[in-house]
Amino acid sequence: MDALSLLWWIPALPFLGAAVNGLLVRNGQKGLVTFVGLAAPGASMLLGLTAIWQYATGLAPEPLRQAVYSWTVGEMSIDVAFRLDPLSAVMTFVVTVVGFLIHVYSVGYMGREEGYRRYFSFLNLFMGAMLLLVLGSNFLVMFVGWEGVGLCSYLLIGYYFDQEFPPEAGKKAFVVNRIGDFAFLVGMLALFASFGTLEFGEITERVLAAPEIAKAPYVFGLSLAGFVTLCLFIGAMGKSAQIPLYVWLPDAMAGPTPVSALIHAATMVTAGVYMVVRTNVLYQLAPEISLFVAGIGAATAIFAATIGLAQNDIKKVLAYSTVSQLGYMFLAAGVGAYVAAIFHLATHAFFKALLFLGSGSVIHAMGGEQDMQKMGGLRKHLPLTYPTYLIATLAIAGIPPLAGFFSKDEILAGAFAGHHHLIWGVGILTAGLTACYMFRSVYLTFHGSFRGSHEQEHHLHESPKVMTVPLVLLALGAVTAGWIGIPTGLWEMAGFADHNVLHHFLSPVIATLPGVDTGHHLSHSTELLLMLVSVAVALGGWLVAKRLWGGERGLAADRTFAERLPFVQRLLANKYYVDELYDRVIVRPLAGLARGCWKIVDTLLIDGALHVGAFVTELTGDLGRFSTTGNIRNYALYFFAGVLLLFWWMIF
Amino acid sequence: MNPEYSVSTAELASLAPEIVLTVGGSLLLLLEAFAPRLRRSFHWLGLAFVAAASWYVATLPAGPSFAGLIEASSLTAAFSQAVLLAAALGLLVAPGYLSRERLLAGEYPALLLWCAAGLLLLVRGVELLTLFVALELLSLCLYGLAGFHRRIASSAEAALKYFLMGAFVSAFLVYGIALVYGETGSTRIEGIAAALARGQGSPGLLLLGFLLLACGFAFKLSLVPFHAWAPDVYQGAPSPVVAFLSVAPKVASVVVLVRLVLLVAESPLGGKWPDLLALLAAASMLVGNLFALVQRDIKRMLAYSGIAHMGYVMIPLAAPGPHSWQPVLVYLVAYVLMNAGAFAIVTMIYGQPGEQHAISSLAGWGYRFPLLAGCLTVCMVSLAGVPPTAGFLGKYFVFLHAIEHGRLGLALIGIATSLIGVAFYLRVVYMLYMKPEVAAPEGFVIDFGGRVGAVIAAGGSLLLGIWPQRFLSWVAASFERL
Amino acid sequence: MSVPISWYLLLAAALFAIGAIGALTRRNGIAIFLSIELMLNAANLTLAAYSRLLGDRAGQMVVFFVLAVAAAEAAVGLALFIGIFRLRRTIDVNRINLLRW
Amino acid sequence: MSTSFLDLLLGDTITRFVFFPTVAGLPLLLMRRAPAATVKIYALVVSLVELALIGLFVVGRWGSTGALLARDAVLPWIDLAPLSVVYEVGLDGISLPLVLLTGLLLPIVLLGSWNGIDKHWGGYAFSMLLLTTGILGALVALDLFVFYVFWEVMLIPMYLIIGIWGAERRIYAAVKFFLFTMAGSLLMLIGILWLGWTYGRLTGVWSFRYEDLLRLELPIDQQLWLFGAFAIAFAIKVPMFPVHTWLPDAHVEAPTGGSVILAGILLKLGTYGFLRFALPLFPHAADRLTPWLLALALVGIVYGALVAWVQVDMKKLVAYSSIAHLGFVMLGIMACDLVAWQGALIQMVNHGLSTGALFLLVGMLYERRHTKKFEDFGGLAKPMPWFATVLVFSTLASVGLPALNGFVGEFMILVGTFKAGWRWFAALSTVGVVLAAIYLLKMLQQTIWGPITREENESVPDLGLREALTLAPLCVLMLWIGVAPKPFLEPSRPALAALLEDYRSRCAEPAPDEPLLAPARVSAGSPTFAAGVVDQEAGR
Repeated sequence: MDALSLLWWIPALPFLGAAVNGLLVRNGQKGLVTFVGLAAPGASMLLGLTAIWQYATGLAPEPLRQAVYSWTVGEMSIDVAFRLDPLSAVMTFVVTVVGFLIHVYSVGYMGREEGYRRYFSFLNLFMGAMLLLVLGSNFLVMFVGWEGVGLCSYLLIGYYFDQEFPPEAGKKAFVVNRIGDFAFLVGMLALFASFGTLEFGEITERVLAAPEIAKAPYVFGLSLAGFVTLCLFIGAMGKSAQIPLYVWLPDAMAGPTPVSALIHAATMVTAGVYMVVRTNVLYQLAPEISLFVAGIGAATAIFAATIGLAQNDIKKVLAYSTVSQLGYMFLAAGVGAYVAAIFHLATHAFFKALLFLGSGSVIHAMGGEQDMQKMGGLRKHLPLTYPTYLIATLAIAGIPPLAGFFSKDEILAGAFAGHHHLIWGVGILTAGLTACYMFRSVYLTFHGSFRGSHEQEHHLHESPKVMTVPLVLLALGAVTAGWIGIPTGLWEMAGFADHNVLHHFLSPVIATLPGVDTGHHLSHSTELLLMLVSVAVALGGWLVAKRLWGGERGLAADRTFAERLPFVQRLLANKYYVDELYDRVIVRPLAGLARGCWKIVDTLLIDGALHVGAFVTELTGDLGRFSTTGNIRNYALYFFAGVLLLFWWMIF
Repeated sequence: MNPEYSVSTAELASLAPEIVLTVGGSLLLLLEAFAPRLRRSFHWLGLAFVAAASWYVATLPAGPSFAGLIEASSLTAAFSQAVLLAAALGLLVAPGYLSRERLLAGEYPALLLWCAAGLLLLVRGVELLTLFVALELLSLCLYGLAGFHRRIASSAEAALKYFLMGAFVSAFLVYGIALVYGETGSTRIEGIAAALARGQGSPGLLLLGFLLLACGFAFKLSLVPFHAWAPDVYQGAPSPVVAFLSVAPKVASVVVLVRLVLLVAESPLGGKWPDLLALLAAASMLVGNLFALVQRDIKRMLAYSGIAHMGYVMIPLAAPGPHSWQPVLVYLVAYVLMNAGAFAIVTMIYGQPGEQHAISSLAGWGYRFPLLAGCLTVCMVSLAGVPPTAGFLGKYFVFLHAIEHGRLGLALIGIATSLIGVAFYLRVVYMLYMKPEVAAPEGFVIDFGGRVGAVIAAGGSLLLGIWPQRFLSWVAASFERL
Repeated sequence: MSVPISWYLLLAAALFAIGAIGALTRRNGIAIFLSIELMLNAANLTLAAYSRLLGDRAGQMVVFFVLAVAAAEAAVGLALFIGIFRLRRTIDVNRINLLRW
Repeated sequence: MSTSFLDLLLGDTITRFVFFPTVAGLPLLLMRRAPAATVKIYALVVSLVELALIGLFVVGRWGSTGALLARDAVLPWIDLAPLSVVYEVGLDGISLPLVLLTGLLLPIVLLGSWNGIDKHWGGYAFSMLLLTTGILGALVALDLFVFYVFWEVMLIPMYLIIGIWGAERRIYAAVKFFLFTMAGSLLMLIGILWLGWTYGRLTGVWSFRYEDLLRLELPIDQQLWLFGAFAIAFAIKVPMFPVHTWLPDAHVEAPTGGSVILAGILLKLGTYGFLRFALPLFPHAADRLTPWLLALALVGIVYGALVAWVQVDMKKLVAYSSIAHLGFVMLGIMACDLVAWQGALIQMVNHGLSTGALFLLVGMLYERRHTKKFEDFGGLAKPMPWFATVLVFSTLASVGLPALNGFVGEFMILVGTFKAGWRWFAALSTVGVVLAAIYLLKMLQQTIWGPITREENESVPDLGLREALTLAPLCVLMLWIGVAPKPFLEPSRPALAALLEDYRSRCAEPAPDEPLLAPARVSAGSPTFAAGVVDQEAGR
């Protein structure tokens, strides 16, 4: 089978599934819904994997571009085209595999929901849009996917639409994303206006051929590259939940848990990272913006990690953890470690999806309860969920040889190598915090004794196979995914040939620009030292967590903390009051302005002026008409006076 | 006998339309006396006379007659036909009203026909005395018609006011004639023109004389500031009379006024005359529309609207020349149709003549009188000057003339005021269709003739707007000599 | 040596003015009408004077017509006065103002 | 051989589909006592025949590569030399999309008013048909006088539709609509007359023909005045800030069908007027005033969006959103770039589709609940899943979600504006994109999402078959244009390109000090109509 010529079917199949489920199938036909809902992404996954395999084994040109049809005409001729290159291959792999597993999991998790059909339709739609995003050959197709995933995110966060909060959260997600998208759009406009094309390949070629165009001053003292990358990064901030646009992601947890796993952990939120890496040639030409990216990434990483420490909702912890890890990825991209960013993206997809699905399993067992304060000691009730959750926690904490260790280590090494020591410091601190709050969640959830109601305890049960099998498969990924990117240094120290597969695979998409030095090399000893430091920090974080929350200690530490440092605790628990700040500083003044426009400008000024004008006209008429007194003598006088006045006027 | 004063058959024949009308009127009066049972057919007879007059007008050979006291040309024919159209409409809508008010009598058509004869004479007269006599002939008839509803005070009051004002103004007119005659030595337009060209006479007295003449006819046209009588008379006089009164005398008076203005403007006295007309036009448009805006009585509103429309008609005279005739004629024909149409419908659907003709009582009647309300709507839209109606065609030519001859300011005033106009014409439409009915109409009589009149007026207004070609080629033919 | 034409004209103008003022100031309808007749006659006087000056009969012709018309006007006018007096019991024009504004 | 109007009316012509609705609608006025169903079906059949007439006419000429698809024989209309006016209509790529949209919306509007209009259905349908004639006529007029007449013909039926079948404050809204529009169009009339006169002064023969008037080269001060007159008329129709306040009132008070036609097509005549008349006739003035108009467009985008956001009435929200959307169209038009123009043109259609659908949906809701206030809704997705689906779909199209139609237009407008050098306007107007999401999602939030707060909302019936049929074509087109806009963009391109080239070349030369007459262009017409004329006259 020549999967490469069928490239466009990879996103098309899920769309088809969504359409069939959405329009043709009826609510009651649950079996059919499940079949369609799984077959579409499943087929897409198989097709994707085959295509990647055929591509990687050299059956395809380098890189592969497939134009389906031309979208517009004339001066702005843009094709709907797909592109398979190492970067999109990695992304496609992650998206289809993780996506499919989560679909399978959903069959169990959502099985009793009334909106089962709707759910699968949206989920398939999401898969389609996400694949459009990663496989698109130009910014336009990417943007279609970009907004498409945003839409699905909106719809799925608001899945429980008959409650107050979820649709609100969905709206918030969409709007905040839109703020980013607007910058993305401006960036696209600047690119198109400068290069006349939106094709990734062409833009990269042009920039490589003549970097001075991109370096030429554009606006605000920024170069073209600087302006475009800044815009694109603002877009990424929205999608990937970076400061200051991260606020939607924690709220997004209002959606069903598999959705959180798929969209708000594994795939959609990483789109920003993908985009930055995709346009790395421009970022390399805009060092100041790259540094900004790294700074934002680092700040987000530690900021979210601190909030994660004080959250009691298990999904909220994971959400802030996601924000924090995404910050890590941007940190990597900002310091020029693009491969590391994608590496972390991939490993994160596995362990974070696993964490979410695990938490889903917990919530499922708890009958919808998400508050860790009411959990505890679940490990004996959830024999499969617990170990997989633990594996994922170890992975995210960066314990070797699990996936997170390698990817996180590569990021930190990249930061250190680029002499961004402060950023490295923040990164390492975040690593410790990550280990700490993640193990906190493990201890509070699975260890100690149960703190919920008897009724809940009675109902505790392990999830069905259809949910646990994906957990196991993902756990496998969380363990092994890191091995494709074992650092060159380790291979060499161990005396092997360099088997850093990912690096070699991805190197073609990382542009090498003359005069831009990306190859900061660390000595093997430094690299090893750094690894040890990060492992030590991770273990330290774990130990702290164990001391505070391990065993039967439960919530005692939290209470002590709240008593000793009430201010800090409240600050963290309330997420630094950022939502409130935004509300006061942006939303309300804007609403006030809008109301002012309506009531004052529209109603009072414009309509008022009109009404006054009409009134004055009418008043003139109304006063004037009394000149027609009804008395004939007055009329005669008017005539007489009129004649005299006109005569007077005529002779002078 | 001096052969100069003998009357030839050809000259008599040149008076054929007027003679037909006068004889017709007299005949009807006789029939009223001797065969009152035929009353119901009087108006149809009258129509026949109007038709005959119309035919005579159409076939009249061009040229002066009666030693140049009157003349016939395609131009006078065109305006005469407009007058006759108004007379026909006035006759068509009257019988329903008259029988409803138990006023049916031969005097009505008789007065109307005599009045029409006076109007035709006014259109054709080119000598001051002829004009004066014609004017008095038509005025006296109109006084009688305005007071035709003997039993109600408002009708009598309207007639009296009209009479007193008319008499007052005619004194000025005669004085003007005297001055012009005295300073130029002639009462014929041609003679006056020649004298003016020679520079004969005292400019001051001539100016005064012409001004008095112009004001006299401006009074007939109800131009501001000589307008004040119009609302009272329109409101008080019987509605079918107003349908005639509000249009026919205007057509004829405009002809005289145009003649006068052209006469003066082309003479050494010219100077400020165009500006005078511009002033009158602007004042009329403004006052007419502004005062109409606040009226609650539809007849009174239409009176003020008529004032405004005469302002529009005057726009081409602000840049006088032979080219002024054409827009004036187009506008007047449109005005005859839409204004007479509006009054015709008012005649029929307001059942109580003495009462106020409140616009608000039209509420919801659009569904009660679908045909008449539709016609009224068309007339209102046409009066408002919205295409595709005759009113728009008229405005088009008038504004075009203004722009062509550098009177842009006047055109802009015209536009601003027509916007005000839209507001009150639309009020009628929304009353008809958009308000719930508050009171059922009472005592109304809708007869065949009235319906025909309304349809002719409204249909004509629409036709002139949509397919004006035939009308315009007729107009064009009327001005071939100019 | 005859009276200069201007005297006639001035006399006529004065008569006209008196008539006009009378018409404007009287409240009785008939008085107003009488004043108007005065104005008409002032105009007639002007016509006659000019006619004499110009040695042209046309002016005097006009005078005859004006007189005739004035008579007709008087007839119609009086009829209207009677009509209104029947209905309103007054011919005070200040009070004949049912129709206004 | 001279052609008569009747020949045109009966032949395969533009005239036929322009006048067919009114002529075929006349019997409706006589069917006062006929059963309601008969009247409705008759009107619907007329509208479908009309759609077929337009469709057949266009399909037969689709392949022609030139700018002008067709033109009817020129007839004398107001024949009073030298003040002659001819009746001349033609169809080109610029008017084509809007003509098709009009034809499409007509049956939809009638079907959508099936039960919503509860009195004088025949009169309503006739008003709609008359309105259609006015719209189509204005879109195909190639003579400014003819254009003006059709432009005004639209007023009365719309006035009646708002005033008779509207809501409580309908008369205020109707009069406001009428006066606003009339104020602008009277100024335009003076401008048109002035142009015709100037042409007459230079040639001795008056003319209001578009192609003749395009040859006029006016001094800059005259251009500015005339452009002002035209621009005010069109800006009121669009409507642009600050002359927009009639629109919310008109929309809120108008019946559903009236709103759909108003938003769907009537407003587009303003933007169409800019593109077709104001810019090409007065290039230098337009060029000089471009920044100001762009600024007004931008203000409209942001202002409309902001005000829409705080509305408490669903219909008013959609109305204000129209101001914002039309702001985008104006931005594209004033950018004077081919991509932007294409975007603006397709955006006119898009807005007609998505906003039309939204108004229909609001109307359907109103028929069920007799309220349009947000506070009375909430949680309607539960009882009305299909309604919610279509509402979400149309809203998203309106928001400008990629792969739906709204995005195509907005994107092309932004690209064109940015490319043409108006970077700041393009960048700032994207704020409107963000705000669009805010207010439209607010609408969804308060209507279909959330718990049901009113008992009456528990059992609101979902869309019926008729309603689904009304909405389906709109939805299909929204998706189609979004996914594959090329076939919709292609027919307009040559016409727009020619117009733009002409505009640019005229702007490049300085304005003369005295009015001049440029030599007649190739094949005695503007380049817009030069290429590939399918000469109807030759065929006769």
